[in-house]
Amino acid sequence: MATTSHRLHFDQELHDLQDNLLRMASLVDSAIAHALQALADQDLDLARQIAIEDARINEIRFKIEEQCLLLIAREQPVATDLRAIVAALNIAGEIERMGDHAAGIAKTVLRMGVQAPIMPLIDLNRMADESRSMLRTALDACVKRDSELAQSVAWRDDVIDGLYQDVFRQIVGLIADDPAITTRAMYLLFAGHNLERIGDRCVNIAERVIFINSGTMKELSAGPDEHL
Amino acid sequence: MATTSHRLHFDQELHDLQDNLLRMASLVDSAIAHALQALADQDLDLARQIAIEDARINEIRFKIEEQCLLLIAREQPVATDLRAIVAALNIAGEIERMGDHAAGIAKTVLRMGVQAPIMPLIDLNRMADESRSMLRTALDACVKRDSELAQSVAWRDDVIDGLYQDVFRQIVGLIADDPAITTRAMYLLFAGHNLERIGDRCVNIAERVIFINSGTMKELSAGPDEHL
Amino acid sequence: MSNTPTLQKTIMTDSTRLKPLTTNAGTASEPSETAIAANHINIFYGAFKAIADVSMAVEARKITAIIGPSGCGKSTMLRAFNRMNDFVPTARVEGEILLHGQNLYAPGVDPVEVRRRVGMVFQKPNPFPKSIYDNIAWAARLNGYRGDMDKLVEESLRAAALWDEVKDKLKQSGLSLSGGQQQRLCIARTIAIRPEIILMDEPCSALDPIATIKIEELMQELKQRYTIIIVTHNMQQAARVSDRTAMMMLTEDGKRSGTLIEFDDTNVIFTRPKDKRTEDYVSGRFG
Amino acid sequence: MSNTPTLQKTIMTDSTRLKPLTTNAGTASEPSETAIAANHINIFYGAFKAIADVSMAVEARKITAIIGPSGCGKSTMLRAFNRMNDFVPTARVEGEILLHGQNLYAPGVDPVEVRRRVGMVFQKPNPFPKSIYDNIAWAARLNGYRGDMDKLVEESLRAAALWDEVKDKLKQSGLSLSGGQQQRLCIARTIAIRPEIILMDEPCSALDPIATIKIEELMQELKQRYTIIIVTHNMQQAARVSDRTAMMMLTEDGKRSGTLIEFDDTNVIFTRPKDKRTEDYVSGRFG
Amino acid sequence: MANADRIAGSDVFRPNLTGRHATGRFWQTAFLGATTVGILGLILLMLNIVNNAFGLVAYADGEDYLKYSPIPVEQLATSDLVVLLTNELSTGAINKLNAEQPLDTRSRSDLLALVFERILDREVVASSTLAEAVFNRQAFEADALAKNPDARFVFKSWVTTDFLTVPMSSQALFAGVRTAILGSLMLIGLTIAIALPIGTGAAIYLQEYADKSLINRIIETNIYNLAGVPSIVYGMLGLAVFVRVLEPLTSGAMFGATDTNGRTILSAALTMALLVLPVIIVNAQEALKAVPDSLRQAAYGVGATRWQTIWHHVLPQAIPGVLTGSILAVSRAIGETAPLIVIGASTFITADPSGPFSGFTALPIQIYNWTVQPQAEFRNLAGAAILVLLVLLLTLNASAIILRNRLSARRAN
Amino acid sequence: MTQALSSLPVTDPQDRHVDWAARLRRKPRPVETVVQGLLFLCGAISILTTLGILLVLGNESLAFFTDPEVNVFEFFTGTHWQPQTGDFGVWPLVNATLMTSAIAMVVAMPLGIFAAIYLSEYAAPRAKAILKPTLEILAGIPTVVFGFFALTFITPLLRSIFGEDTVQIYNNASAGLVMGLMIVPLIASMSEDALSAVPRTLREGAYGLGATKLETTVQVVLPAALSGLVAAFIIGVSRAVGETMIVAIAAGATSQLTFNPFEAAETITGHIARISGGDLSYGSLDYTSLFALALTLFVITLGLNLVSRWLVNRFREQYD
Ligand SMILES: Nc1ncnc2c1ncn2[C@@H]1O[C@H](COP(=O)(O)OP(=O)(O)OP(=O)(O)O)[C@@H](O)[C@H]1O
Ligand SMILES: Nc1ncnc2c1ncn2[C@@H]1O[C@H](COP(=O)(O)OP(=O)(O)OP(=O)(O)O)[C@@H](O)[C@H]1O
Ligand SMILES: [Mg+2]
Ligand SMILES: [Mg+2]
Ligand SMILES: O=P([O-])([O-])[O-]
Repeated sequence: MATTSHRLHFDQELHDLQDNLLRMASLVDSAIAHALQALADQDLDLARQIAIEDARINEIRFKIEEQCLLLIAREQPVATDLRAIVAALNIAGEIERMGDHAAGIAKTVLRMGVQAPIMPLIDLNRMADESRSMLRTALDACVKRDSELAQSVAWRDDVIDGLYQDVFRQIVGLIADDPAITTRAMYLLFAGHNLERIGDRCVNIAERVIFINSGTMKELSAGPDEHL
Repeated sequence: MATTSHRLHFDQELHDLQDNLLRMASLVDSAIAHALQALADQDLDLARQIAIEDARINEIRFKIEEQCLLLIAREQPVATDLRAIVAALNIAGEIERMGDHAAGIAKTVLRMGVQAPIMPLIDLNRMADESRSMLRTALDACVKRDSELAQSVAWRDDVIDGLYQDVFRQIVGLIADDPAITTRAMYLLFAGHNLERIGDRCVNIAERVIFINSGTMKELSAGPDEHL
Repeated sequence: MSNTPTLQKTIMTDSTRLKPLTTNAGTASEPSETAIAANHINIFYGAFKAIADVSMAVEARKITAIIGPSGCGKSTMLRAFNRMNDFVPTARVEGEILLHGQNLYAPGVDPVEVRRRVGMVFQKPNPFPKSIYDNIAWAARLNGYRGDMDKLVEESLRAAALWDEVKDKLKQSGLSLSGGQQQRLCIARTIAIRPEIILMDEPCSALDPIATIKIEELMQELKQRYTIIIVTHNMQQAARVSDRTAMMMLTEDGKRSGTLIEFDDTNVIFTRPKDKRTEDYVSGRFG
Repeated sequence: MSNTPTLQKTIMTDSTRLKPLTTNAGTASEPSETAIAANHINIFYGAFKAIADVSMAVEARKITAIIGPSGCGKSTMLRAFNRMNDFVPTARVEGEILLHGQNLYAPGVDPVEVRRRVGMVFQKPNPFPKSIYDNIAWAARLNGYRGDMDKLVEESLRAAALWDEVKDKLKQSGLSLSGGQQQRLCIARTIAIRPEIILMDEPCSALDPIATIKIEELMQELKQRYTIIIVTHNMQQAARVSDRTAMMMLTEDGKRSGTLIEFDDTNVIFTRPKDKRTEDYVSGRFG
Repeated sequence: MANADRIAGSDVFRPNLTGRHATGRFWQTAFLGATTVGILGLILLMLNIVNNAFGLVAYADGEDYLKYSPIPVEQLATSDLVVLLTNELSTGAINKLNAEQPLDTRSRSDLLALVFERILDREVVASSTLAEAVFNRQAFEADALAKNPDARFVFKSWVTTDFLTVPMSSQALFAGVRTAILGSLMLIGLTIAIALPIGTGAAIYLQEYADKSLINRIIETNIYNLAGVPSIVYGMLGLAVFVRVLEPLTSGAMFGATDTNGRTILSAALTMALLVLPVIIVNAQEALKAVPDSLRQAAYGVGATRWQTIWHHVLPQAIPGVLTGSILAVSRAIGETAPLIVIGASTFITADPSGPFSGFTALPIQIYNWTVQPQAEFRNLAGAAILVLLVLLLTLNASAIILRNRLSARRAN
Repeated sequence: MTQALSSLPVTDPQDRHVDWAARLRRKPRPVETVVQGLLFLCGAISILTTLGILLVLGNESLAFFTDPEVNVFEFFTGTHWQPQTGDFGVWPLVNATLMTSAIAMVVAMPLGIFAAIYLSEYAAPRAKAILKPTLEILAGIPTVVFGFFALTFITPLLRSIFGEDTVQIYNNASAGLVMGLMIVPLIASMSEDALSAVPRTLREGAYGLGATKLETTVQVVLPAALSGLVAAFIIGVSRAVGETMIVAIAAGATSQLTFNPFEAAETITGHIARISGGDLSYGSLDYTSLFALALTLFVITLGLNLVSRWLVNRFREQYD
């Protein structure tokens, strides 16, 4: 898009669309952070807040979808423009589901209530940090249309997967130690699962970025359920 | 599309697109059936078969996406046509993820290996039957552009959710009884989770059908992670 | 590229307000001001009723597109807004066109004055065979403009996004310009007499795609100050440029008069029109 | 509706083969037959080189669109395929156009015969001021047609999707038809002399959208038997109808000759063109 | 076409291109032939005129010069010629000549001509065409000498400056076309002055104002038909209306002129104006029609009135067309003979026309008169006069074209 | 851009104090009214001309036909025109008129149309640029010049070919031939215009179907231009019928009913010119008889014009 374009108006709209994606991602980013915080602090208010926030994210997702629809209907995009819009449709969907995952963690918090955690959240926090960083990088790659950056996101998913494996093993161990905590342990596992899924979705976004640039879809990961 | 159209060629293509969606759904439908069968019979070959099948489904999904992209680029659809194509994009994504879920169950089978199930699969089978039926109904509603039929799909998701709750409780109970089976129990739980997600995705398809007809997205379910 | 906000930056900002699409017409909540309104208009050519009972309120500082199949009376309707139909001897207009509450077809209204307030840009660029400067100055002078003519010419040309291309050759004939430039000159000329409303009848149909896009961009600029009504055959163009779209069609009673069948935000017309005929038309299906 | 396959039915069928999009041009795997080929063509108007070194192999029974900005030599190139440029006294063609291995510009080749084999449909419908019947019969008779003329007329009109509309008024003047019908009559007339290749220079630019869509549908029918090359200004049209798209543009060496910059499947050109200029052009950006 | 047989269905066609191309060549020759015949006609016509305008003349004097002068009069000094004339001509004749131009201010050639004509009674014996003079000189000379043994021979160009500047004479050797030229010029000037504004006005009315009402349709049809009415009918109209009914006006009686009847330049100009009016209107209408409607719409669209639109845009655009059309129409009038004959332009007049109310003659009238004279020398005169007329015509046409180019050049920037 | 736009004043629609009714009210425009009146008068002059012609011709003809010496029936059927002896039968004059016109058209029509075809379809642009104006010069040459040409060139030529005994000094053949030559450029020019007006696309259409140049020209272009060609023909006839000077000079001054083109026979126009050229007293039978002849001429040419116009319109309807 570095050319002297004669469709300033359209370019402006593409730009707005991108901005909206970024805003949405930023909401999700903080939702993940908050979810982990709520989990750590058993902060039920914060958890409830996240659920409300998630409704807003969903709303934005449909707004973006509508924007994309309008852009297609009104501007007849082709080639890169069209791929960017279709990618935006997909990316908005992915981000929205990430929001759902954050909300899922928040719900876990609500279900567990004010009970001390059954284990330290170190790995989960690392997963969250990693996934948030991946999200930022993926969106950055999207804005910059940088395929290499996007590729790097995919590689980082392995870190999250590894952490999740650890969490899984830890939890199985904990249950074996004390079957009474099974339910709470499973909640924690689900939180981990949610974070793992967030990582997968970042990879999906990265795939879309490469798609915008190359015009072909290439799967960067072997699919989200590899470890389940 | 009952009018005497003057875009026969385009209509033909829309029709082909729909056919491809149906074919893809039919593959997923049998994948789910096979997955449950593999789970019941500990049939590792069948499970591997499903994984291979899943790769094909993914491929079809990207073919359909490409079809949609080409249709948008070449035919400049607006209004219902455009919504139908964007919906097809989404529906293809949803079906592909259903395929992943079926593959997820198959992987569970592979992980568990030839061990007798820790409990009868009655509820899981019922979930599978229900979700397959929902899938068919959702696609039927899509083909017929029948919003009421689509609505009915959403309602039926509650049945699956209820079944999943039961499965969850059963499994927590089993682990409490015998912590040694924790890992296998969790695999089963994940299978249930996968089936539950398939149901959610059928609701998403139903939402898209209503979107094609009405032009607005209305959420029929409160989100996939309600019960996690 | 460098000033594109990235996620890192965005996260810093508190505002998470959604950026609306700029093509978006004002939402229903925004109170809309009517610039000119047709009130139960019927137009006849001799005994033939070309327009049957069309009412539409055109919003100020918006671009309103009139679309519809050939012969449905788009041009006829458009020309009713500035009494251009007066030049067709057989034409007769019934009903009211209200500009500031004044009916343009009331007896005693001067059509010449009407045309000054409601300017028009035509299908084929039609600059006067005069210099670029005089093309603009003539009409202004005619209408008794007393101010600094050089300034007016420059401002009008700037407003029509033509100044930079012609500032060194204002004395050259308007006809020496390319088609797209000529059309912008015609727009500049219209702007120079300060109309409130600008009518455009297929202003790009004689232009190539490049020139077309330039005119479309220009229209987006102009709508900040002017109310624009554009007739176009090109549905994509209507979709691209307009805020509101009026869909006209022939009545099906055998009389083949043109009538308004749907008038709504362009977003709605092109994504979820209410009328089946609109849907068929915009998606290239008919019948 | 009733025969739409539903999931239930589909599941019964074994075939899970993906239905390809019918617009899809033949994939690379399918061996493609060349109908006519330009071989290092240069075309001059006097000293001005309008076309610089264009080579393209046009596939048989496909629709090939030539697109590009105004003045880039699309029409010139098209007219080279049937030696229509012979009528421009200053025009000179270098290089070869091969039809079945025979260079159309070789000495001794009769341009009259070339034009019979490579038919042409023009921008403005140009039926002869004769009856509909004679419009078709004339050229056939001229070329020594020996068969049943009534049958030929009917077949040609049917092939041009016009028979039903005119079968009761074959004796009426071709000029009494509407623009779209006239254009289909011109196509029928061309088909009647059984060319192998049909050239079309912006065949819809004088038509309204309804007539345009009809012609486009007709082209889809025709390509089963004929090779079609169409020049169009309308990118959407090229996207809709063609299987292959040739993108032409002026060279940037200041000489402003037209040249071929990309020639590929239409699917590729409109979704992932290789050349940046093609990308800019098809997405309405230039520069 | 090497692989022609590969083409499906081509067997039902037998194009027979060789035969068709041969027919084509035959007819092309025929078309070219017709054009050539047309051009040839023009060339013959021109040659014929030139052939008549130059040639050998055999002349003889009625009186021997020795009666008046010892040496041939050609060798007399200018002053001697004046004396000779004063002596030999009657006082009345001398007074009349002096009134036209005093004898002593006249040129030598002028005086010589007077001497030849009035005193020596010089007459043409025989006259030849250019062709005869060149190819058949002996026979011609023999013929002439047989008629008059005193005949002297000279090769003469009938178009000379004298021919242009002297008035009419019944003697072929001394006849000129000054009065006719002046008559033609005045006639044409007056015709333009009358017909141009009216014609343009009518065209503007019909093209810009007239709706499709009955009266306007009648006017249109009427003009078209008038354009096809033979010129001689206009002559009859002029005769009955301008010469007879309006005699007090056209003779100038209303303005104090006394010496003429209704057969004046004014009558002729009015007649000619009516004659060319339909053509001017049709031409002007064409010129107005050629102004694109978009220009009018442009002006109306920025709030111009109808007359502002016409005056500022339509007319300036159309004026080159209007003017050239009009000048070409009027220049045709310069060659019109029949109406002038009918309204009775004088055939023999030596006095220059003095104004719109004077009687007059015109070039075509002269040509006609000389042509129908039986003597060969008058054919020569007619040929010479035709040359003059053609030059005049060419000048008018050329000026029209120059005018058009000037105006359209100005309009372009 | 936006900057410039906002600095440009616009009528402020918000201004509630503006009296819009007053602003839009019609203002008196006297110039417009006066100018329109004057222009209408100019147009009306043509009506006056026609009325004048009808009145003058009708009036004097009436005087002629009501004269006791004249018999209307004899006028239209008589085969002798001898005013001196009171014979007023118009046929000799009409016959000569028709004969000269027919000869003229036989010459002019093929030559004119062929030349037009050559110019419009075959001639290279440069040749056309020379040939067409040349032909138009021919059209601009005064008819008296053609008369001179007939008498001094064609007549001697005919006489040298067919013998001085066969061909009289004044004869219809010479007049007719030259008249034909005079009309060639008229027909060529009008036909060329008609042919050139046939859109280029029509020719391309024919060529595109494998037609040769001749086939395109004769079978496509000519029919399309037919209305123009017919109009040219009729205008040519009308011109020939009304032509005066050539016949006045070359056709002779004896009114006789003959079908021999080599004999002298006076035409209507020739007679009018000859008689009115002499001294004749207003109101005499000689004088009024001329108006009766002129009326006849007027009716004939008017009829031809109307037919040509009708034909043109009819064909235009068919082909437009
Ligand atoms: N001057 C006129 N006299 C008579 N009928 C007319 C005139 N102008 C237009 N019409 C008729 O009025 C109807 C509407 O014409 P109009 O030009 O307004 O249609 P349009 O929608 O602008 O068509 P297009 O898209 O072809 O420009 C048509 O049936 C047309 O034939
Ligand atoms: N007959 C001619 N004589 C001289 N130059 C010509 C002629 N026809 C075309 N050209 C020039 O050749 C170049 C290519 O013209 P051509 O008509 O082929 O372009 P095009 O791509 O078809 O343009 P458009 O889209 O406007 O039809 C242009 O620069 C044009 O000016
Ligand atoms: Mg219109
Ligand atoms: Mg072209
Ligand atoms: O939404 P999912 O995590 O089940 O893909």
